[in-house]
Amino acid sequence: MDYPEIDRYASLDSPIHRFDPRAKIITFVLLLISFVFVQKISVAFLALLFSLLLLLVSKLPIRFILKRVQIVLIFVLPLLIIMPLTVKGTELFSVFGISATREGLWYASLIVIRSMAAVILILTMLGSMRFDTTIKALYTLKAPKTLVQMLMFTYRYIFVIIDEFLSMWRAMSAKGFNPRTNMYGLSVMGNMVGMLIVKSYERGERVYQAMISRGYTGNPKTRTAFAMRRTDYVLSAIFVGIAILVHINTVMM
Amino acid sequence: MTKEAVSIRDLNYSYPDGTVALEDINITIEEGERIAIIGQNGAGKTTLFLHLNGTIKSCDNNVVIFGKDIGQMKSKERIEKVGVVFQDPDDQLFMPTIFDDVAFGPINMGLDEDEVERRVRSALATVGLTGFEDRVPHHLSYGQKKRAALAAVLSMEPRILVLDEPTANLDPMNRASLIELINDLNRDKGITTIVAMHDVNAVSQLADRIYVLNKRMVAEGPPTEIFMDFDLLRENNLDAPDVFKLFSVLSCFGFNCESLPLSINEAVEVLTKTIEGDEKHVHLHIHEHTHEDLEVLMHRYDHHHG
Amino acid sequence: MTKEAVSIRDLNYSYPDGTVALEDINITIEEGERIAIIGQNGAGKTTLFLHLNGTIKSCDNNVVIFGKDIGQMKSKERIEKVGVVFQDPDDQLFMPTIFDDVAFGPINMGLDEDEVERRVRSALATVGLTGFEDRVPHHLSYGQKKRAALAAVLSMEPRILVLDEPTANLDPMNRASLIELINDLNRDKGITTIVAMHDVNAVSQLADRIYVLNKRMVAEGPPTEIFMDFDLLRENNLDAPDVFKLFSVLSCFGFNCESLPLSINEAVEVLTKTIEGDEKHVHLHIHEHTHEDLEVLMHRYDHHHG
Amino acid sequence: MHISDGVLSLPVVAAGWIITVALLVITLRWGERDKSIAEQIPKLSIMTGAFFVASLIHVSVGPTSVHLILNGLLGVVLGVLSYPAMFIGLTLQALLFQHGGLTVLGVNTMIMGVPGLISYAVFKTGYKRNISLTALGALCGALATVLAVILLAVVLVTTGEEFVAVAKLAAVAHVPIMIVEAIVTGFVVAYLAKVKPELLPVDLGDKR
Ligand SMILES: Nc1ncnc2c1ncn2[C@@H]1O[C@H](COP(=O)(O)OP(=O)(O)OP(=O)(O)O)[C@@H](O)[C@H]1O
Ligand SMILES: Nc1ncnc2c1ncn2[C@@H]1O[C@H](COP(=O)(O)OP(=O)(O)OP(=O)(O)O)[C@@H](O)[C@H]1O
Ligand SMILES: [Mg+2]
Ligand SMILES: [Mg+2]
Repeated sequence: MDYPEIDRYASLDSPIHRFDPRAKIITFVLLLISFVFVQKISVAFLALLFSLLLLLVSKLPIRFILKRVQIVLIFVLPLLIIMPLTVKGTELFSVFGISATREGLWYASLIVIRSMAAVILILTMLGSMRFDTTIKALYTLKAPKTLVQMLMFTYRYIFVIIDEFLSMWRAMSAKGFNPRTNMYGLSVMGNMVGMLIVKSYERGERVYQAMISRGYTGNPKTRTAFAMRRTDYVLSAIFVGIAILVHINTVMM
Repeated sequence: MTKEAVSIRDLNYSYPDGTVALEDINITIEEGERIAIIGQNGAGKTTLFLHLNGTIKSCDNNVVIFGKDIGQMKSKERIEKVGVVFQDPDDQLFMPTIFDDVAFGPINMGLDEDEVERRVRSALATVGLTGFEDRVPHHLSYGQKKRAALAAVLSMEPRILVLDEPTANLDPMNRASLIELINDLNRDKGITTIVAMHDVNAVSQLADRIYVLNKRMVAEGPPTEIFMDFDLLRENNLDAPDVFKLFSVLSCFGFNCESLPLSINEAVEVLTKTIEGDEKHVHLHIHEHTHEDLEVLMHRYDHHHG
Repeated sequence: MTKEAVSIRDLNYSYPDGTVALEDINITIEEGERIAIIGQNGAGKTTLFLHLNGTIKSCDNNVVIFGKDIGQMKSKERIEKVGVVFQDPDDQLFMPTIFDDVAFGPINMGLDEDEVERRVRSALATVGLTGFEDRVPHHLSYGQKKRAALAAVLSMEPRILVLDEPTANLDPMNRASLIELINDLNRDKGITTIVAMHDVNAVSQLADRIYVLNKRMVAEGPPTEIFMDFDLLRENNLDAPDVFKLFSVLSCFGFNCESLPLSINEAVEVLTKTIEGDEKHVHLHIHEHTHEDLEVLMHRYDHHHG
Repeated sequence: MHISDGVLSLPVVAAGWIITVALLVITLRWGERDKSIAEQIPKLSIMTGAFFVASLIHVSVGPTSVHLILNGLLGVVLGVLSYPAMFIGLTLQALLFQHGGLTVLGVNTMIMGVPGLISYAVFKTGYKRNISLTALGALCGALATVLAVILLAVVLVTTGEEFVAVAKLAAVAHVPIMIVEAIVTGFVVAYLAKVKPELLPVDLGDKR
C-alpha cells in the first residue's frame, strides 16, 4: 500500500506551477469537460497533444505520470479489443470467423484517446500544486463547505490510517499470516477492516474533542494568499478559448 | 493574592456504557501552580481532563474556572482560559498545514488576521518550530508532532495549560526539552500547568503538588509527602522516583537530611547542604539496624510481595 | 557453548520514499542474552526490528538467525525463531476474542487443535491472563492489552523475543510486572530478549548489553560503559539513569566504588559492599575539588548547554 | 469498477450529476436529524478515510487481484451519510490514485452509493426480522455489489449500444468480487457486533 503522494513534485518550478491555483482549477476543469466529450478522433488527438504540451511545460517527471496513466489504461485498453469484436459494422478483417469492425475500433480509440487526454490534464493540474493548496483553492472558490471540509479531514487522516493499517499488517505477518483467498484468510481480512473502522471511529471522537477544545464551530478557516497576476489572466483566457474552440471546430465541420 | 484557577466540587462521571470513571472529585488549584495528577492505567486522568475544558459537560455546574462555571462559558472564553494538549498528537493536528493547525484556535476566537499571524509565529517560536509553517503534519517526526500540538494550544494563550502524558514515547532529549518548555511557560508567563503522567521520575520536575487519582481523589500533597507514603503508592500501583528511593536507602546507612530529594538537581543541593552543615563531612556506616531497615525498605518498594 | 542467535552483517535500508533508516548495521547476539537497543526518536529501532523477523526483507541475505538466513526461511520456521511484540497493542489484537488472538500464530503455524489449545493456555498463564479467553481484546485495559499482545507472540514459543517499547504508557506497577515477566522468560526458558526503549531508568533492568543506534550502530557495550560516556549520550540525545547519575555525584563527595550501579537494587548492593569493605564506614566530604567536579558533572548531564 | 473520464456520453454524465447532487442534498439534510452535520464531520471524515484505506486492500482471486469495494458495509455503518462519504471517497480515489475520473464522479457515486443506501435499508429491515447479523452483513455485501454492477451496465448501455458486450463482460467479471465482498462484509459486521455494536444500525436494548 502506497501513500497517496500525488503532490510529490509540487515544489518544482514551471509556468503551470506558478499558475494561480483557483484559475488553474477552473480552467483545467473546463478543458477536461471539453475534451471528454469530443466526438472526432482527429480533434481528440489534438486535445491529447495539447494535454501533453501542458504536461511538458509543467516539467513533471515522466515516470511519475506513466505510473498513474497506466492505471487508467488498464481500464480502457480492453475496450480496444472487446469493441472491434462486438460492435456491429463494416468488417475490417476477420480471424477464425470472428470479424473486427471499423466502427468498434473507431469508438474504442476515441474513448482511449479522450481518457488519456483527461488523465494527463488531471495529473498536470494536481501534480503542480500541493494537495492542501488544491483543497484551500476549492474553499475560496465557494465549493460546498461540508464537502470540502470532509475532503480536507479525510485526506489528512488517510496517512494516519495507512500507517495504522501497515502496523496491523506487519503484526499479522509477524505471526505467520499469509493472505489467501479462502474462508480463513477472508475472515482475518474482515477482522482487520473491522478493527480499522473501530479505531477510526474512536479516533474521530478524540479528534472532535480536540477540535471542541479549540473552539470548533463547524467552519474551520485556512490561510490562503492567492493573488491573480496578469499572466494568470492571460493563461486563463487561452485555456478557456481552447476549451471552446475544440467544440466550435466540431460543430462547423 | 492568588486566585483559584480551577475548582471542582463533587464531580461524578460515568461513560454512557456504564463505566464509572470519576467519583466525588474535589480539587482546588490556585493560579500559577504546577500540578501533577498521577494514577494507574484507567484511573480517570484523561476523563478528568475532558471536563476541565468543557469537552465533557457535567450537568451540575461543578467545574469552575477562575470563578466561573465552565458550562456557562462561551466557547471563546473557555478556550482562552483552558488549553488541553491530549496524548496522541495525531488527534490534534487535523488541519492541512502546521500554520492552519496553530491558527485554528485563534481564528475560532475571532481574532483579526494580524493577531492570528502574530500568535502563530510566537507559539511556533516558543516550541522551537519556526519555519515549519507550511509543513504538513504527516511528514513530521513524533517529537515534532508533540511540539506542534502544544503550539496549537499555546496560540490561544490559555491561562491554564493541561497536558496528558506529555513525555510518553519521547527520547530523553525531547523529553527534557519539553519539560523545560512547560516550566518556562509557568515561570515566565504565570501559566497554571496541570499534567498527567506515568513517569514518576519526571513528576517532581513538573509539579509542586500532586493529586493521586483512582476514580476518587485518594491523596493530595507535595511530592515528598506523596512519595513517602508507601501504602498509598502500593495501593494505587504507583512507585517513588529512583532518586527518592536511593536517599531512603542512604538514610539506612545513617545519612540524615531534612527532606528527601526527588531529582538529581535537588539531590546535589541536599548533599552539599547536609555535608557542609555537618562540618564538611558525613559518615555512612553500617549500624546495628542497617540490614534490617534496608530489608524493610526494599520490601516496601517491591510491588510483588506487597 | 552458546550459539549465535542473531547476526546481522552490513545491513542498509532506506524506505521507498528515500528516507535512509539504517546504515551499515553489524550486530551479533548470542543465545540467551538480554539486549537493549536505545536511540533517539527516528533512530531506526522499529525499522531494525522489522528486519529481525523478515517483515522487511533485505536482499543481501545479511540477517542470519541461528545460523540460517532469514530470507530463506519458511514462514513457520521464521516465527518459531523470532517473535516481535510491537509497540501499540491495538495494532496487534484484531481478533474477536483473546483466545483467537493468542491462537492466531499457532494456527498459522499449522499446529493441531490440541496443541493450539495447550499453547494458548500456557501463554495466557505466563502473562497472568488465565480466564480472559472469551473477552474482547478491545475492551481490556491498556496494561492488559499489552500483556495480551505479548501472549499472542509467546504462543508461538519463539526462541528470540523482540519487544518495541514494552513499557511505554504503562503505570509503574504494570511496568514493573512486565519487566519481571520478560526477565523470567529469559531466565527460565532461556529466551533471548531484545528490547527497544526510551526509558533509560529501566534499561539496565532488561539488558546486560546495550546497542546505541542512530541510523548506524554508534556504540555497543555493557550498560555501565555506555552510560559512562557523556559525549556519546549527548550526541545521541540520550541520558543516563538517575541512580547512575547520583552515584557519579556521590563520587564527587569522595565515595569510591568499583562500578557505578544502575538501579536501586544494585545501589543497595554497592553501598553495602563498599561500606563493609571500608571498615564499616565511608566518609562523604567536601574536598577542594568537590564543587568544581560537581559543576563539570552536572554540566555534562544537562542537555541544554551541551 | 469505476468508470474513467472520457468513456460516457454527455447526457449520461449530466444525469449522473443531477442524481448525485440531489442525493447529496437530501442525505446531508437527513443526516442532520439528531446532530448537526458540523458536529459529525470529524468522525464522518475519519471513517471515510478508513473505508478509503480498506478499499486499497488487494485480494487475490485466481491469477488477478481485485480490491475491496465495501459499498454495502459503508451503507450499513454510516447510514444515509454513506452517500456523501462515498462521494468524498471516490473524489479522493480519482484525484490521488486515478481510479475513476472527475467528470464521471456523479455517475460513479450513484453506481456505488445508491446500493449502499439500499443496503442500509435492507439491513435495518432484516434486523427487525431477526435475521442473524453476519448473514445480513453478507447479504448486504453481495447485494450492494450486484446492484452496483447492474447500475454500471445500465449506465454503459445508455451511453451507447456499443457497450452491450462490455457491460456483459463486466458483470461476469464481478461474480468473484461479489463473493469476496459478501464474505468480508459478513465478517466485518460480525466483528463490529461483538466489539462496537453502536456502529451498526441495531437496537442496543438496555444500553441505550
Ligand atoms: N469512551 C469510553 N467509553 C467507555 N468507557 C471509557 C471510555 N473512555 C474511557 N473509559 C473508561 O473509563 C475509565 C477511565 O479512563 P481514562 O482514559 O480516563 O483513564 P486514564 O487514567 O487516562 O488511563 P491511562 O493512564 O491508561 O491513560 C477506564 O476504566 C476506561 O476503560
Ligand atoms: N513507512 C515509512 N516510510 C518512510 N519513512 C519511514 C517510515 N517509517 C519510518 N520512517 C522513517 O525512518 C526513520 C526510522 O524510523 P523508526 O520508526 O525505525 O525509528 P524509531 O527509532 O523506532 O523511532 P521512535 O523512537 O520514535 O519509535 C525515521 O526517520 C522515520 O521518519
Ligand atoms: Mg489517559
Ligand atoms: Mg519506534
